[in-house]
Amino acid sequence: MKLAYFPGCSLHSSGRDYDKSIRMVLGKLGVDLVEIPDWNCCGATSAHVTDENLAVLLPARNLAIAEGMGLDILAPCSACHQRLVIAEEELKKEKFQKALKETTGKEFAGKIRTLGILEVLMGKVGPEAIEKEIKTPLKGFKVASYYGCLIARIPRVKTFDDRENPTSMDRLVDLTGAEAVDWPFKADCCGASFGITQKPFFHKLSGRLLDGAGDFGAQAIVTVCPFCQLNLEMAGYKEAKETPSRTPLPVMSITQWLALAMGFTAKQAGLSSLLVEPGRLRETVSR
Amino acid sequence: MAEFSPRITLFCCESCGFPAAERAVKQGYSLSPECRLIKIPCTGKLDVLYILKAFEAGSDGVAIAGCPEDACRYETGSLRAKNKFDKTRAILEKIGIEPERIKRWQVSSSMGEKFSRLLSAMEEELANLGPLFPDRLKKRGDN
Amino acid sequence: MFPEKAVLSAPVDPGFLRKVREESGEDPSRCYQCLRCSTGCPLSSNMDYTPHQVMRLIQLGQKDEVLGSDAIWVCVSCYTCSVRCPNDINIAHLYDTLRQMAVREGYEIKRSQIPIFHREFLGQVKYLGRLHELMLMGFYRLRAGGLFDDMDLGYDMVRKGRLGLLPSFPHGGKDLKRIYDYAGKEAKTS
Amino acid sequence: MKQANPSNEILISGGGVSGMRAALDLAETGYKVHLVEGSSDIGGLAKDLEKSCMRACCASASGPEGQGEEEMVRNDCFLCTLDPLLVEVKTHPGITVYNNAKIESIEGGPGAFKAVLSSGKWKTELETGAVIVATGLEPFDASLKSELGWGRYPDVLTSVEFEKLLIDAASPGGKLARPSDGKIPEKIAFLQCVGSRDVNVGASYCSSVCCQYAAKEAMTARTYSPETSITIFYIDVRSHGKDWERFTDRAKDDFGIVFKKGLPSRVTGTPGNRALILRYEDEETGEYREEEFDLVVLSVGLVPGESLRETAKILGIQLTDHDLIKVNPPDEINTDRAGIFAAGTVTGPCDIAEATARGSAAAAAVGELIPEGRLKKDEKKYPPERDITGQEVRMGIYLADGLPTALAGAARNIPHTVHVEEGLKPGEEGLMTLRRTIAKEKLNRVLIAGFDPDMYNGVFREALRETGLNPYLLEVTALSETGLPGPVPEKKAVEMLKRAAARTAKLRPLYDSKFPVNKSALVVGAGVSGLNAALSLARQGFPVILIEKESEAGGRLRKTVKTSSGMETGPYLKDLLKQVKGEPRITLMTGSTLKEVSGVVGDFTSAVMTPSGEQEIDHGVLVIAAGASEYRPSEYMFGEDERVITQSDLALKMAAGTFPKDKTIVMIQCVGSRSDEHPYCSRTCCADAVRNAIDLKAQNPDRHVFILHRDIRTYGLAEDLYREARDAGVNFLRFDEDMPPGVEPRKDSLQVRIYDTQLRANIAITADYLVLSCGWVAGKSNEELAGTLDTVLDEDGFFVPAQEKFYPQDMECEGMFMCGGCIYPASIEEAVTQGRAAAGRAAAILAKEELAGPPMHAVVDPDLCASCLSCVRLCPYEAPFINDEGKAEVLALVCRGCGICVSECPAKALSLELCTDEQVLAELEVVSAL
Ligand SMILES: Cc1cc2nc3c(=O)[nH]c(=O)nc-3n(C[C@H](O)[C@H](O)[C@H](O)COP(=O)(O)OP(=O)(O)OC[C@H]3O[C@@H](n4cnc5c(N)ncnc54)[C@H](O)[C@@H]3O)c2cc1C
Ligand SMILES: Cc1cc2nc3c(=O)[nH]c(=O)nc-3n(C[C@H](O)[C@H](O)[C@H](O)COP(=O)(O)OP(=O)(O)OC[C@H]3O[C@@H](n4cnc5c(N)ncnc54)[C@H](O)[C@@H]3O)c2cc1C
Ligand code: SF4
Ligand code: SF4
Ligand code: SF4
Ligand code: SF4
Ligand code: SF4
Ligand code: SF4
Ligand code: SF4
Ligand code: SF4
Repeated sequence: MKLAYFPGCSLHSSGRDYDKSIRMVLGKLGVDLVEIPDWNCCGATSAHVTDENLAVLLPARNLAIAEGMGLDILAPCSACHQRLVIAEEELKKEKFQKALKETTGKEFAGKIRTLGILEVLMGKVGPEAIEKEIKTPLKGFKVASYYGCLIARIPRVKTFDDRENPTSMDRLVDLTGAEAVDWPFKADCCGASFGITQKPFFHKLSGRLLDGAGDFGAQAIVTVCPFCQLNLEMAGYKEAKETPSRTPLPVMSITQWLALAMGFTAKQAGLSSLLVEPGRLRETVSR
Repeated sequence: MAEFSPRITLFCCESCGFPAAERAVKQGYSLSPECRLIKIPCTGKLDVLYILKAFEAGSDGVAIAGCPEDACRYETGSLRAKNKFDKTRAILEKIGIEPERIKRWQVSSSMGEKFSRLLSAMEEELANLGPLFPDRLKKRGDN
Repeated sequence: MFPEKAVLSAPVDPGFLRKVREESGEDPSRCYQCLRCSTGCPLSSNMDYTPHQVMRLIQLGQKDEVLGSDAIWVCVSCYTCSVRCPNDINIAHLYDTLRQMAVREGYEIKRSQIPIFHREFLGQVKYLGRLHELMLMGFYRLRAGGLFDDMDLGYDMVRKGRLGLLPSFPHGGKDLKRIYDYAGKEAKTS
Repeated sequence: MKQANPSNEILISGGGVSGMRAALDLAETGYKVHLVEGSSDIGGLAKDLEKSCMRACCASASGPEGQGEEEMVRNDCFLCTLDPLLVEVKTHPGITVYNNAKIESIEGGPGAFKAVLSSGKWKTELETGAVIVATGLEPFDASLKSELGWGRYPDVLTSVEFEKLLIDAASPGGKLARPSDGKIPEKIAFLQCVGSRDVNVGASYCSSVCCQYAAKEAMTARTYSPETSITIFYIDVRSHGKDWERFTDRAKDDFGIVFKKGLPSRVTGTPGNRALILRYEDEETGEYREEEFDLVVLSVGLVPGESLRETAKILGIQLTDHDLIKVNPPDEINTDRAGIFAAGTVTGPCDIAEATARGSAAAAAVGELIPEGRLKKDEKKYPPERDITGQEVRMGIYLADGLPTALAGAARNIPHTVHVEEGLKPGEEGLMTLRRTIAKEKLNRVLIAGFDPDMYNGVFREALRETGLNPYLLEVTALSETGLPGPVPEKKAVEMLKRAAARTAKLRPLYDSKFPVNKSALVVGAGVSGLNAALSLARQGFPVILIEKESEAGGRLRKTVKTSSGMETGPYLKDLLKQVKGEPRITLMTGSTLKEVSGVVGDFTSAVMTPSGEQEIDHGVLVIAAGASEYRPSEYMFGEDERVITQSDLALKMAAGTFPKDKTIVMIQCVGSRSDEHPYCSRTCCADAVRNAIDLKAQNPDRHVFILHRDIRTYGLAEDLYREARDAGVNFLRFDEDMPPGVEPRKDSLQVRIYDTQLRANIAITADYLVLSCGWVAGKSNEELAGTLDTVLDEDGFFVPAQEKFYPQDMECEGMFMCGGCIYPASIEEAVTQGRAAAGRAAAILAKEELAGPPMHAVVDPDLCASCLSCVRLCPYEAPFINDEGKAEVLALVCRGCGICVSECPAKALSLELCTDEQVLAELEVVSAL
């Protein structure tokens, strides 16, 4: 299987380990990733809150390039994914088709789709193929899958997983031998877009998630979005700095978790660059 | 002695007296367990004998609850009941029972409130009069 | 007999409702006040007007109350309200429009940091085609103040290799400039 | 076109309440009915309900305080349980029920369809004259709203599942227990409108019943578990049916159920399912709170299922945008394919009463289509009657399911008792037990305790006949003094049992007297419902006399411009009157009123006052369609300021083109409704207001229209209108009952002030017109009519059905029916259906050749009669006469059973069956022993 890959800006910096683990895991599973040449930032939250046209045209350019490659897109970052999917919808309108052509000379006919990492793993690759690759089952761990608010919650678009109670990542976690805890905040907002500008709100939202996961017995959180991952880490990190008695939950990307289960080392999976060290887990896998 | 709760037998006609009692209960009035409702098609059916039997059965009072005279379902029934009522009162007086122990009410089916008011007043009056057969009262308590 | 609370007068010019409808493509007049948006909103208790109240105010044509509200800036765009609205009002998207209108029409913005951040972000994308997180944080701090807020965190991240020090080369070529020009032109005409 | 020789077999698909009602009415009328039910048993949604009644009296039954110190005997009123109906359908000789079956195909036309029925195991073909579709709607699939946690958390239930929980709680030794851990829930929350009024998922219409059933379930839950507190979260409280407003008020005031505006949009679980968290807005302060509940009930709506789409395809009938069966308003029965009719919720959600009405109306529609199809009924064969003369009393006592064993102990000690049976269930199973034991023990008196006699006498008497026992050797008792449901102290229950047994032992065999049926009808009131009732009866082949007190027919329709669904009423009425005039079987008498009615079902005689003097009319049935009137307000300066008008004034003005197009209008809802004086909802005024608002906006989209309301009650499909009005930009503002809007007249405007409960702010509106949505008040002549008919009215002056849910068109007195606004406010569509439904019910009587007279009448023992003539003189009805032998004799069909003659007979030669002196004295004897 071949997919056009849209890493998005954060997978090139704070989300590097996510990027690495995606390439490792998908490589093992026989998925070829071809990075979209000369891709540009999708504009994320900033575009859609301030300018309707930017919000469509910035991702549209990427869609058009990928369509030229004849490949569906994998966009692991939830923000990118959402913007690309919404752009797909908006590009059905003549106004935007014209604008895309006018500004970039490119066209988009809607022949390809944008996929998230869970859709690729559970929908395209499938659980059987993944199960075969599990080498080091992560038994005895309770993990909270955190989907974030953006992945499934795209209004008026039929999404891969249930909007309010997604389960694909939980099934993935179960495949790794760990136990996915059913917790209610799976798809709640972590406040990522306020991570920088509105700290109090950000801490309110992510604090609730961390507490919630803990209450339901999780020992770690796994995510699909680099923003979510970083934000939950930052929140836990800050909390631990302020209250040293608290041990924050480690937060990592689902593909890092999968990589561990598939037999990659902790170092290969990028555990060392996590802000919050996954103590016991590290010991388990580096045996 | 525990509070005396008078035993009352109520002869209620099907069209007015009985529905009025029903409505009283629906409106939240609670009937004392010592009240007995005997349903008859019309108070015109009432026999003097029934009333006397009711006293004999240990009632401290008897009430006849029928339709207002001008609205009797069977036209003259309520009026006939008045006849019997007067007759019985006369008999009671003769044998030395207080005539206050028998009442005749004219209530239409919607008069739940009036029904409960009349019954409460009667209970109070009978409580003041005291039991008709004091010696039977004890047996009742044991029951 | 009435509690003394703000008195709003009605009717006012219905032009506001029409404009909001046209620009956003959403129809707030559909709202029947079920409150699902507000009870699901993670930040409703921090808002001066909750989402259903904003719908009501738009219906009543209360432009100043809406565009001058803090609420539209407190919203984190989580789309919870949008997907739960039984009348299919994409509230989060409607809020995008409201924020754009508020900026355009010069309403006082109580949380000015937010538009500064977005301006910085989009500015970078315009010139570089992609975003450089460290640079964004730096520039944003400079404009919004509080430069050293997150510095120890930033240091840890750099140390752990989570933030690149050097920006990448520009991407997207001339396309991006044209996209921005187009958007700028469109914004002026609306 | 219709076949020359139409089939008298009728096919009904769907055995819910509407299908069952249609089946019974048709079978009674003489058709052969095939009832095809897709599931394993008939009854539909209603059979799974713990209770279905929503009257204020209900649940008064117990009430949360019901549990006293004393051991209480639960004494349920079974008035609203489906069982008698189920038994009637299953045992009716004219009805064949096919379970687990479906219609597979259909061809042909009215009068001669060919249908193929099939189940997994068999296939059969039959000819049918007409088809009725009554396949119902389905409860919304709650998993489609995953944020509410159904299927994820064990203590999130749908209302359908909660009914089951209530049934369990009601069973002996049962309690209200939540599924996760069996704990009695301390706090329960209901979430309304789940899968209704939602354009994204489920139905965009309002399901019409869920507000009310939620109140019902909540109240019932409180009776089983008084320590449980209950909150209902809603958008609008839609208590729009008869007595529903009072019912809801009782829920609030007497049962302490809390109603909160605004829906929590998700249910959040806690570790170990300890509790469920809901987040809501405090209406007063605007604060957002999180509260823990032990159980959450989702009030799921009624939505069309796959099966309805399939059925429509097979039958070749159209569906609407909502995927409901398409009808042509105001008609709710005729589909677009001739000979195929719809009944029940398939044309739009409704409660049991309306579904029943639609069932009867569908039966009438069949009767109109193929009146010649009726058969002479097959006489049911009974075993020869057992002669019990001279036998000793052998009494069997049967105790309803759920009564304590202590009662059985007492029963065994009652003299003459040879058999005691506990745990009698109301359905077929119970009847089998009854029949079996009567035969086995050779019982000759039967006492059944714990059932409502009015409801159950019929069913149980039938069972007696089937065993060869005279049906009048039966007594049914409800065990409480007033016969009302509710807890009864055990001691009292034992006493009631003994008293009833004393009466039972003295019962004697009785025989009905047969008489021919007068096959014509008298309809009172020529409004839309009366006109439709008359037309339907005439088309079914029965002569009708239609009397109208005004000089013109048409009723309120003459003052109405449009129905809320948008139909012009003028042309409709004109057409309707034309049809009536063209129908030779209908005699319309205007300027006429009903003065007196005498006689019994099948043989009434009425005195009608006509402009040319009093006239006597003989008829077999009577239909009352007397309508209602509009409330004339004294509020809001009505009558003082000409800018204050009513909703009907507005409609008339707009239709006449005299209403200015540029003015700002404020409408105020619930004027004269839902008040202390009129504590009911007038049902139609919300839809009317919304309709007018849409029309105002259509005239000029830029004008301002404000509707100030307490709840918007556009129930059912009228929700579409509400949405349309919002789309058109009509402003809806909600006020609290305690804080009504204020109006201040200015020279050039009206200043309206309202405290909007959503913004929690005052809003000052400058308006040009104030339009009042005036409610309904009962017709002035109801009081008089009720007197004439010897019937009672409800507290609000409307007529009362014999049984609210399953006999909504029947009056207490057999042979008398009613329809339309005289029962309760109804839309024109509902009034039309009810008119037809009354005709359907009435036809079931008119189609019969003869009826049996009432057994409760006086009889003379000629040996004792002294021929004193007292009885002849005193009987108000001239029933007794002196016969050829010189003895008194009573005309059974004339005697009304008042008993006056009996008590006056000096020779005690008279007695009144079923209330004999022996019985009364025996009962008093029991009391004497206490
Ligand atoms: C939780 C809940 C509580 C309620 N409480 C009340 C209440 O207290 N009072 C009240 O008045 N109303 C109440 N209702 C509403 C009430 O249930 C309905 O009004 C009523 O059942 C409608 O009857 P119906 O005959 O139209 O349809 P249904 O009762 O739905 O019957 C339809 C029948 O058709 C059968 N069927 C379906 N498809 C086919 C097919 N293709 N072929 C053959 N048969 C088929 C079904 O199996 C079913 O038996 C409640 C509803 C719910 C969901
Ligand atoms: C205030 C109000 C406003 C309404 N507005 C609308 C609207 O805008 N749109 C809409 O769709 N529906 C409206 N309706 C509803 C609609 O009018 C009713 O649903 C419908 O008219 C009811 O029909 P009916 O036959 O039961 O009664 P009516 O139409 O009232 O007819 C009853 C008839 O019986 C006659 N009558 C009464 N007593 C006797 C007697 N003792 N003897 C002989 N004749 C008698 C009366 O004169 C009258 O002709 C409104 C109703 C009311 C009360
Ligand atoms: S989000 Fe993804 S969206 Fe796109 S800017 Fe990057 S990181 Fe880019
Ligand atoms: S999108 Fe904004 S308004 Fe809507 S729920 Fe999220 S934060 Fe609240
Ligand atoms: S969810 Fe939609 S309909 Fe409900 S209050 Fe919010 S905006 Fe209005
Ligand atoms: S009182 Fe009777 S009719 Fe009412 S709910 Fe109870 S059982 Fe049903
Ligand atoms: S408003 Fe309508 S749909 Fe909603 S709960 Fe009430 S009756 Fe059901
Ligand atoms: S306006 Fe009429 S229909 Fe609406 S709630 Fe009030 S009384 Fe009911
Ligand atoms: S019972 Fe009444 S109606 Fe019958 S004959 Fe006697 S007095 Fe007449
Ligand atoms: S009152 Fe009695 S005794 Fe007199 S005629 Fe009638 S039946 Fe005979």
